[in-house]
Amino acid sequence: MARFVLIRVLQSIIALIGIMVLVFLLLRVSGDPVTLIRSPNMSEEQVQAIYHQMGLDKPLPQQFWLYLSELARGDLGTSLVKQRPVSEMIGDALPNTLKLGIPSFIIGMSLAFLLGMLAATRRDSIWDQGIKFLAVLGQALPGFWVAIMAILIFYQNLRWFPVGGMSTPAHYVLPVATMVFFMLPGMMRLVRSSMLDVLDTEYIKLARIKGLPERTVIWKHALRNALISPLTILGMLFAGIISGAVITEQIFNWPGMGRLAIEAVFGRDFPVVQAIVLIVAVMVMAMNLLVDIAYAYIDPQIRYQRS
Amino acid sequence: MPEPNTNVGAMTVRKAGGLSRGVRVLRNLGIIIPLVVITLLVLTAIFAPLLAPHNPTENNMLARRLPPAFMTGGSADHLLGTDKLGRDNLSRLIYGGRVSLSVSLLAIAITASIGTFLGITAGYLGGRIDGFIMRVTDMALSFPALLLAMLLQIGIGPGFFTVVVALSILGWAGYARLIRGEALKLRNSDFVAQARIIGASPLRIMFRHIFPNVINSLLVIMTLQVGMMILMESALSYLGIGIPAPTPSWGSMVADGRGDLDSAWWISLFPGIAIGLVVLSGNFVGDWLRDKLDPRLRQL
Amino acid sequence: MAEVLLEARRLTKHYPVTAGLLQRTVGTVRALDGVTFTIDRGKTLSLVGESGAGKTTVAKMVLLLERPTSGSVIFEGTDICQLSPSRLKTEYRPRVQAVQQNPWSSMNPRMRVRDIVAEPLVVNTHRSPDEVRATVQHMLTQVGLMPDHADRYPHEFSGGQRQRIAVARALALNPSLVVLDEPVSALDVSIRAQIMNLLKDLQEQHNLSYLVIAHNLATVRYVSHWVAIMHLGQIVEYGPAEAIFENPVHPYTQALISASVLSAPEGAGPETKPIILTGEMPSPLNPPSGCRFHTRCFKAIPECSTTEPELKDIGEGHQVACILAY
Amino acid sequence: MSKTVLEVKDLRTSFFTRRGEVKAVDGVSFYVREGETFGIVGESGCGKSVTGLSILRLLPEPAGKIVGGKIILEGTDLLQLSKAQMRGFRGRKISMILQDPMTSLNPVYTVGDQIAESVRLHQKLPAADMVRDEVISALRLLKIPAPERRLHDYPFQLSGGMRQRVVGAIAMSCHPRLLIADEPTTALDATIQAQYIALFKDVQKTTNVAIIFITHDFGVIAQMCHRVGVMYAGKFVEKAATRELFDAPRHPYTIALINSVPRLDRKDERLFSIEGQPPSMMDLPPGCRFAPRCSSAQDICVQQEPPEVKVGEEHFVSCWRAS
Repeated sequence: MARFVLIRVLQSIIALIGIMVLVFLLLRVSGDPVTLIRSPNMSEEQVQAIYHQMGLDKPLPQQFWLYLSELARGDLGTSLVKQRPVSEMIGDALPNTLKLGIPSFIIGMSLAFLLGMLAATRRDSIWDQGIKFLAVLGQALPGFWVAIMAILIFYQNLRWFPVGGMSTPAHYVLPVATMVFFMLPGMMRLVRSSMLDVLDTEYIKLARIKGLPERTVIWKHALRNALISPLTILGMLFAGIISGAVITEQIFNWPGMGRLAIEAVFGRDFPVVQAIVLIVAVMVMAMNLLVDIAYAYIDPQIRYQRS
Repeated sequence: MPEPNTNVGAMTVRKAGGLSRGVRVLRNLGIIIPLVVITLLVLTAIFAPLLAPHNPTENNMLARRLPPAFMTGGSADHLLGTDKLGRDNLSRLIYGGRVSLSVSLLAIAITASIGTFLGITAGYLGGRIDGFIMRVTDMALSFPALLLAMLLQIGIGPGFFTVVVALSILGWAGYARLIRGEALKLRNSDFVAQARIIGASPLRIMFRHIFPNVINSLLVIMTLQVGMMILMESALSYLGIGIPAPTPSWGSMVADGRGDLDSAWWISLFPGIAIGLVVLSGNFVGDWLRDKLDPRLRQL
Repeated sequence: MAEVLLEARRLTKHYPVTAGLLQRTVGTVRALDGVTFTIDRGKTLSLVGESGAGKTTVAKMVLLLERPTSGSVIFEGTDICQLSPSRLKTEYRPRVQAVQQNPWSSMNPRMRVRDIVAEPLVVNTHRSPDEVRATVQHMLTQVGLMPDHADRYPHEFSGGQRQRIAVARALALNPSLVVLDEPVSALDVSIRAQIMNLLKDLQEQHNLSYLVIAHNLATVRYVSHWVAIMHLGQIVEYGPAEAIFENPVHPYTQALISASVLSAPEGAGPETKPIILTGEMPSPLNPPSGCRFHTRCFKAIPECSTTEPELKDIGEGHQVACILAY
Repeated sequence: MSKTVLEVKDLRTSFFTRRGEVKAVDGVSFYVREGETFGIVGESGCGKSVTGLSILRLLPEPAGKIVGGKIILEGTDLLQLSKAQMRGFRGRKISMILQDPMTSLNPVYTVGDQIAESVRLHQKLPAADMVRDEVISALRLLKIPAPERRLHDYPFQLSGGMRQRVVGAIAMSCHPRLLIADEPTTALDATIQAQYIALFKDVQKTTNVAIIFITHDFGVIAQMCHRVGVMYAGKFVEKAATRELFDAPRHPYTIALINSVPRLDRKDERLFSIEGQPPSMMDLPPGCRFAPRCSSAQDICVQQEPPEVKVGEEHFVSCWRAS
């Protein structure tokens, strides 16, 4: 099993380098990047200074080597707009994103599983129809609009929850709700259909033949098998969550990585965007690795094949 | 071993879904409404210039933030009121629909063709090619498209084309993964083996046997993708990295209204409803198509 | 001696087993090891054995869906493995057709019966559409279906009717050899008899040779002239059907017959004590040493686990691969 | 004469689908005695498996319903029991073996867990190692080699034949009075099938359990069953002791079925084949259901359903020509 993890880590690193090259080229493909960075009120010297600071006057391969060696030293470059080391800015923003992301992920996943299983076990009941409608609606309405409407209703009219920043726990309610809204419909629908497939199998019929109470049939026998196919989508869902985080942080003015990225894009702060994309890529790799390991934990046949 | 047909009743039951008569009527109704909405969208997109009462980008400082006609202070000239620059909301909504639809359809065309081509090659040829394509597909599937859109925004600057590229650069992966699964199953199926036995060429097999049996899944995914792409485009436009101003897009309209939530909340309200309605209809048509053509695709 | 249509000489097929993410080969599945047999014109040879015996692999070799690791398949004197793809397509493929086991998956669900039966003609001959339509009509009536069935889709037919369509497709090019992979095992008892009778009638009318793959011995006895009993990739007993069933020599054949005599009602058969094998079926990944049956054989002696038995003739073409039989 | 364990009287089970009522089982009656195997034979779709599921009241919700008849197990009518009471019977008094060993066991739990689960549920044993002994004795009953090691194996590590034995061990682990086996040997190879049948005859001798054996294979019936019922389109057309059924079948369908099975002990010139298709269970023909395919059908056969007539010691036939 350890050997398998090692190979997967190696592969992730290769993929990471691939992404680095992609990002590196993407930002330089449009001819002279400085023209992008130049905001109107910049003097010629400032532009030259940035040009030099970015090392853009050197040939491409050398630039890439420079970029790689900096990365190796953990130096993510300095922000053009704020003249602060990028790693420092990310150091402030990342914890805030996690403070929003982790609770949302936990609430979202458990809710998705509970509702998905509820819908599957009470097929065609009002519960099932209701949950299906919620899922269909959820996958149709744009997340940012729902968040704005939530602000309109709960903040401006009802004054239940504050908006903007993350000072008090109450500030967490609407942003977390928005994040949960992003992940709930898709996952819920998948859990329901995966559960339905498992409930049709022969070994579930055999579990009932054994005389097991329906609770045990569902929570012990069906659930563990029904976890397998949603797991495959977890990687995709994680990508959706990160996109959702960017939007949520922008709407609720949440000082996390998402808002940092948006500001960097508008401010043409090119090293910051580059660093954020890399860090997200690492998070994505880690997530895929976790999903693979979880696979082996749930399905003994995969564990057996990999050892 | 004959086909194990243990409970004949149950099998017919499951296929028919065991729905009572009432639900079946609802289901038929359920497909007429979404189809009507979609056709309406397409028509307004095509005939936008004729339908829109005003020029969507013409500022009118005198009539700023007018409420919709049916509210107090609203004017019949601007049925849905005006935004903070006095531009007519209804006209922007109509032109916004055109932009969203064209971006989505273009992106779907690109992603569907790339995805299907890679899917069939990986599924039918198998081996190392399959391994490589699937590895890249898994990577593309798990990478947040929004971030890549940001990169593109800086890399090649804002614009209609940038949004299409942003939507397509990762969008093909969904098709590739699903079509590859289908092609793999078909390659090992008896009737493809039979075609090889009678000497049919690989090309004939691809077009006469593999492709016709893949079209169903393709149609279902494409219909469901309409909604997905519109949602994605509007999100990009909302964040200001999608369709550049002043061209109207539903996403950017919601963003414009964000600031005036307390006074002119309707500016953000209507585009959101439009997006929701269209995407909901797209998904309903997709689900209906899937039930009709290929029930196995349920988990989509 | 009837004229030999097809001869397989020492057919061998090994599949590499790959594992881990780097797809390294960690073993080989020895699906076929030196299988030799002949099929006479107008006669039926049946390959019998349990799952993992390699029956279907032989069919794949004969149909050239896969190339053998070694050994040759001689069809009317020429080794088809050496033929170039174009000669293969013109000289061999139209002469050898197949009927597969599962009637629900051996037809493209999106093609009408007319196109399904006509496909071999369309691909291999340049006949005019009218000629093709006439042949299709003739084929459908030959297998007991109505001409108006031609315009329907496969899902509108029962299992038995689909198998008739598959037979019509197989005979469209008037082949000399038809490979039938478990042709009736997916059908109900009463329908099986219909299809088996159809196959026998067509064999007599068109002087067809059949290579039948089956695991049910009773079905095999009814349709076969020659029988080969296969175990774990090798032929352990080979000979005329009557000799094999009246006087089975190899212990595995005796066990198979004893197990299948269950499918003959107790009242009729002689009151022989049934042979019940012990132990589990060995895996083709690492077959037992010497005679591959010795781990389950009720007559095994120490030498069985060391010497690899060869097929030896014990009279009128009846061959056995068991050291106790010589 | 040993004690009757199960008696089924005029059982009727239907599936209510969008296209109408499917009468899968339409008035079936039979009994099974202690230590006896009653075989139900018929082609696919004749309702033999639905009969098995009805006895256990495990019909697929909400479409499958038992609409009539009685199922009496040692004096208790199972149809009167509440859901909870019925659940108490499943696994303890009645258990069942399914057809496909590849899918009958839960892939993510070990063999030991899946057997112990039944033992813990139905036998209130104080100590854990007593549960372990019960599990190992169940594995030994089914002659599974090295039971201690097998405890920790997962289903995918076992061959088809071995898995079917584990399913048998689960079924027998709580000493049920009745075992329903739904085509347990269909997915097995000939020699493994022979092993399985010999094994179950042995299990029956040691535990005296009553068995209902459902199959389409006449050979398996001949070797395994003491009495047999031939089922066609939801009803029994003939019931008799196995030897009597093979020596002197009276119903045309039984005769046709036996003759259409190729014999291993002699070379048949021409196999008897029944024309036509089994009827759709949605719109059953009036009169005898086999009439459309019966070579000796008369007018009365098409008009009226034949009553069941006793034609010998425990030999019943539902056919106008026989009475």
